[in-house]
Amino acid sequence: MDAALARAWVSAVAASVASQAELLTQLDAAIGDSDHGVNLNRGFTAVLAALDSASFETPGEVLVRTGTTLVSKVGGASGPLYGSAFRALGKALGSSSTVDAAAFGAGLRAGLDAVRKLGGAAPGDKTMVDAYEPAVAAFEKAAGDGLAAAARAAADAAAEGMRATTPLQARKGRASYLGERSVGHQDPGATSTWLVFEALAAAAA
Amino acid sequence: MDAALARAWVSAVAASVASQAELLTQLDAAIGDSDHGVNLNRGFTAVLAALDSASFETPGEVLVRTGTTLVSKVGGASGPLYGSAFRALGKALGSSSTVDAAAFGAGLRAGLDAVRKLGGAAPGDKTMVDAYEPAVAAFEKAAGDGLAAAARAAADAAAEGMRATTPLQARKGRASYLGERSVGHQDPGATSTWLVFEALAAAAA
Amino acid sequence: MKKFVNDPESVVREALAGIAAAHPELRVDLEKQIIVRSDAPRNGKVGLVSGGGSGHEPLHGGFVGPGMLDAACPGEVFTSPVPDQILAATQAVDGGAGVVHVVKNYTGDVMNFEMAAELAGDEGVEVHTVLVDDDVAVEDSTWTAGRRGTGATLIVEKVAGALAETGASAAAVAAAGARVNEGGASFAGALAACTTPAVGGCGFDLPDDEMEVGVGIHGEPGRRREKLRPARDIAALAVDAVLGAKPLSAGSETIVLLNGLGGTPLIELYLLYGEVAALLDKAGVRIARNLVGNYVTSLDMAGASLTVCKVDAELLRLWDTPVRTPALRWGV
Amino acid sequence: MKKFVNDPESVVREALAGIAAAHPELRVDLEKQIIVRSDAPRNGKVGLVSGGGSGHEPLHGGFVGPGMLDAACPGEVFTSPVPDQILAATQAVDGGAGVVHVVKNYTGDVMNFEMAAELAGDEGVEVHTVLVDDDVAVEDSTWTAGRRGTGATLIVEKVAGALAETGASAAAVAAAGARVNEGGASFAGALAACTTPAVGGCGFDLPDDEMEVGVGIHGEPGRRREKLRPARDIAALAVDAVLGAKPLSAGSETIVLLNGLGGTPLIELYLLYGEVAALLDKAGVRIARNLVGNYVTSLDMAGASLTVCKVDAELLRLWDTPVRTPALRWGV
Ligand SMILES: Nc1ncnc2c1ncn2[C@@H]1O[C@H](COP(=O)(O)OP(=O)(O)O)[C@@H](O)[C@H]1O
Ligand SMILES: Nc1ncnc2c1ncn2[C@@H]1O[C@H](COP(=O)(O)OP(=O)(O)O)[C@@H](O)[C@H]1O
Ligand SMILES: [Mg+2]
Ligand SMILES: [Mg+2]
Ligand SMILES: [Mg+2]
Ligand SMILES: [Mg+2]
Repeated sequence: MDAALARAWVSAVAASVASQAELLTQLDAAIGDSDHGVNLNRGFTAVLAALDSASFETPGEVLVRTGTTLVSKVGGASGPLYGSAFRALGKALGSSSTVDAAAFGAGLRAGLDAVRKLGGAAPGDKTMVDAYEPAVAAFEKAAGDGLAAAARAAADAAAEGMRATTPLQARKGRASYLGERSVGHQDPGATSTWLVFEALAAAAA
Repeated sequence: MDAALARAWVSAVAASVASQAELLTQLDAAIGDSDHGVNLNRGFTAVLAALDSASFETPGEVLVRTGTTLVSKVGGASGPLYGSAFRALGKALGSSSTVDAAAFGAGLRAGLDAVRKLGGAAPGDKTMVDAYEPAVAAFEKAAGDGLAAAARAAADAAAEGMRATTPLQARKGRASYLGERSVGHQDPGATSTWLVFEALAAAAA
Repeated sequence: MKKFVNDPESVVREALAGIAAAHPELRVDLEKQIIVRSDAPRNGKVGLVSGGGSGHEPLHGGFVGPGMLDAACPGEVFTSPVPDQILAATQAVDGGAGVVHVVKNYTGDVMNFEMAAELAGDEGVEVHTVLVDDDVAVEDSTWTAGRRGTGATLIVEKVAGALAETGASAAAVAAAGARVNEGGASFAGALAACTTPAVGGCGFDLPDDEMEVGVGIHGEPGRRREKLRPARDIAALAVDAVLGAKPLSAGSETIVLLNGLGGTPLIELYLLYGEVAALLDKAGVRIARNLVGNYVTSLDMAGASLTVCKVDAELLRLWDTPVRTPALRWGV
Repeated sequence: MKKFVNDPESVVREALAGIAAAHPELRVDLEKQIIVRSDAPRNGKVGLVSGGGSGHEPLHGGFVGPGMLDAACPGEVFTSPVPDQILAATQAVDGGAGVVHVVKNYTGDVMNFEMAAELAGDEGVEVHTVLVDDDVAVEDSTWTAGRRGTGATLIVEKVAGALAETGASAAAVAAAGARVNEGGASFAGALAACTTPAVGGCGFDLPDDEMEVGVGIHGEPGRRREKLRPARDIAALAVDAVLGAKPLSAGSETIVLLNGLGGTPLIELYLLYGEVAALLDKAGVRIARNLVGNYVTSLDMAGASLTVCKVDAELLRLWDTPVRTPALRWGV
């Protein structure tokens, strides 16, 4: 992955978030506060502007800038979480102008660690971690087959993890306030995480 | 008319207002503030209690007490207006224990005068006067035929006056705020006035 | 109908019990249905009484206290109080210097207050009346019941209350109130009707893309219905109506009330106020003081009203004096 | 969606412009999206900052001023503010004695305030945090994000603000705030959901004869749904929940907030308060002070919350000190 591909990925995330904002917000209406799509869309719109107004030499720079912008524009729970994830990923990629799939997989795991450290959620808590964790594991496993294949595997695993949040009772985030009433609804954050990995697969294909 | 008949009349008004309260309120919702039925029902419920807790020798006493109770229980525009009408009627009947149709007609006109003086409405302003005025005129005209016949004529004239309020634009009361939008609705106060005269016809029949 | 009530018939009485519990500094008479300042009557001080239908809270009970009303008499929901009540309030605050009634111009309010004033006169209490009729949505012609009393009532009550506190005569207090009313103009719009406890329903039904323009505070339909427009257009509509009815020369000082009708969130009221302030500024009108919030409401109606009230130095000084009531408090 | 707005995306910024116009005594920075007391920073005085998603007005911006908050940072509607904003507010009120953050316990608020505190620490500003988590509708277990911060926030901000005014240390101010939170318990119910400007819709749809019990202030569904009941039953439900979660010994002194969620008329809030006061009295709980009104809202949600906060003589004294903010004012 190089700076151009990183940019292409983030742009694809932005496009996907924009087109799916209503879905994300509707999912959040059921077990949260109806703002997840609005939040991410505001954030990624700002990210596009930030990326457009500068040039970047490395994918790390692109992704750190993406994360920093998300932190300062999104707010809510998803802003710090996604922001930290992209920042940790970007930082992990260091100053290389291209990174291979293995290094990128390690970066993704650094992002996941950041999310888990900041939010304290474990798999099964019905959060974005439930999509993120299997996606990283699948990516690592397929990293030997190259970025495109690994990204595809990650996206599929994210989708599965996302769908698996539906029967869970939430233990983190706003949905946890609902107790048993959170069961039967797909987690909005896990859904947006799936979009992120789908965009990666599409950009890398 | 004697005290017993006056009581019977007022009781009949109370029963009619109670059963038609919703209609009166709905009419008031269209061009007023949705309380005419509630107001009169509260008032006549109190009137029944007041009449039950005392005995009266003359129809005048019954009607003065009715008016006084309405003034102190109804509020709004209709409280002082109906209250004053019944008080003026009762006072006009003096201390006789029975009055004939002519005297009763004069009393009704005294009541109408009180309403017109207090509220300043003329026929055609889309108020209770539009039912009250023709009712009194019809009563006076038929007074020679006795109370029952005069009351029947008054009730019919009130009904016609009431219906004639529909095409009018209001110039008094809350409905006047609506300007042209008041056209096409039957006036709630004219409707309750019709109920009052219908009750009289029923009681006197 | 969805409301926090026990029984629609007892709403006013039970709310009064709550006011009594919340404000031990006031005297609430549940029997007579009046709210009285605890130190009333004060010898030689003009008593200031207002009242009207309930459902407009904090008006009027929320404005009872030092510096403002001496008593309020709340009627049933949207129904003016009865003469007995008004008389009781009048007598409770009569300190020998006369009593001033602040009456919003509705047929029912006017008649009931008139009857009470007559009864009070019979008892030897001199009553002066200030009629408030600031709502310019209604034409002021002999062909209507005249303009309604709405937002300016608060300003009348504050200013008259301040003057009464100084020991001024009843005539002077009433005159100051009338002066405020003279300079005041209001205009309201609604996005959704209110729900009365007794009826449950609403005075009007609005499609999702329409608003009622020129509404009052009793759930009655407005002057007309329009397509819903952005806040800045609605603000312009209100400013135009108000300045159109009572033109202000450039440099005029005003008190502005951007009032919520009960169901509109404060964030929207502030947004509207921002628009209104910019428009008034453009028109050369100076806003000396302002209030933004729910003060003269119509139950849970989603809507807002604008009141612009021209003031001179004396009225402004009276506005600024300390006031201590449940809903308006400063300086103390 | 029917709202007084121009564009859902600019609601918060435009409302801030309105707040700026209405309150010249505050400094409103539209760029940084913060509301700051005009005399901040004050040398040697602890700065008190709060913030959270918008839509809860007057919380928090309406509580900025002498005796209460030094600054507020409103996020987008129902979305916690971002670290930049919080940092800007923190720096704006830092008078060298440290800054205290009052944070309602929501995952987003906690994380964003934490990040800001870290950034502020990097800039040499010592930040203490008071976490408010008074909503007993949520179980306080490791299996949830913990209890939400709701009505008690107002009491925390008033008390901490009063103490900060005396020149107390940041640690002491934070400790007083934490003590209020410790003694505070809240419970809310809703009769109808709110409408957010961005989405238009509602978090939940309620049939005409049902209510949501245990709701928060973000339009989220409550803990459960029940048949609508009379006000006295709803009051009992709230009192039981609050006293059940934080039992009070007979004779305990409390501050009670009967709070409207935005769309409930004041007459109903007073009616509810009457019921609550009677129930607390029966339970031997003393209400030393009370507030009835819309203070911690959820846009136009039809609903109400009860907060009961145990206080000792010192906290009560701090509650009583003068405060001068747009939404809470006494003694000055
Ligand atoms: N502690 C947490 N750890 C990981 N993810 C979380 C946590 N809390 C919430 N989330 C995720 O954030 C999503 C909600 O994001 P968003 O709606 O933007 O923020 P908010 O909940 O503050 O309104 C949830 O669906 C969930 O996936
Ligand atoms: N000035 C008036 N003269 C005569 N009748 C009037 C006048 N004003 C109003 N009314 C009558 O009163 C009726 C409304 O009564 P009601 O709804 O009880 O009082 P309010 O208008 O105060 O709510 C109107 O329908 C009308 O017939
Ligand atoms: Mg959310
Ligand atoms: Mg009516
Ligand atoms: Mg009425
Ligand atoms: Mg949120």
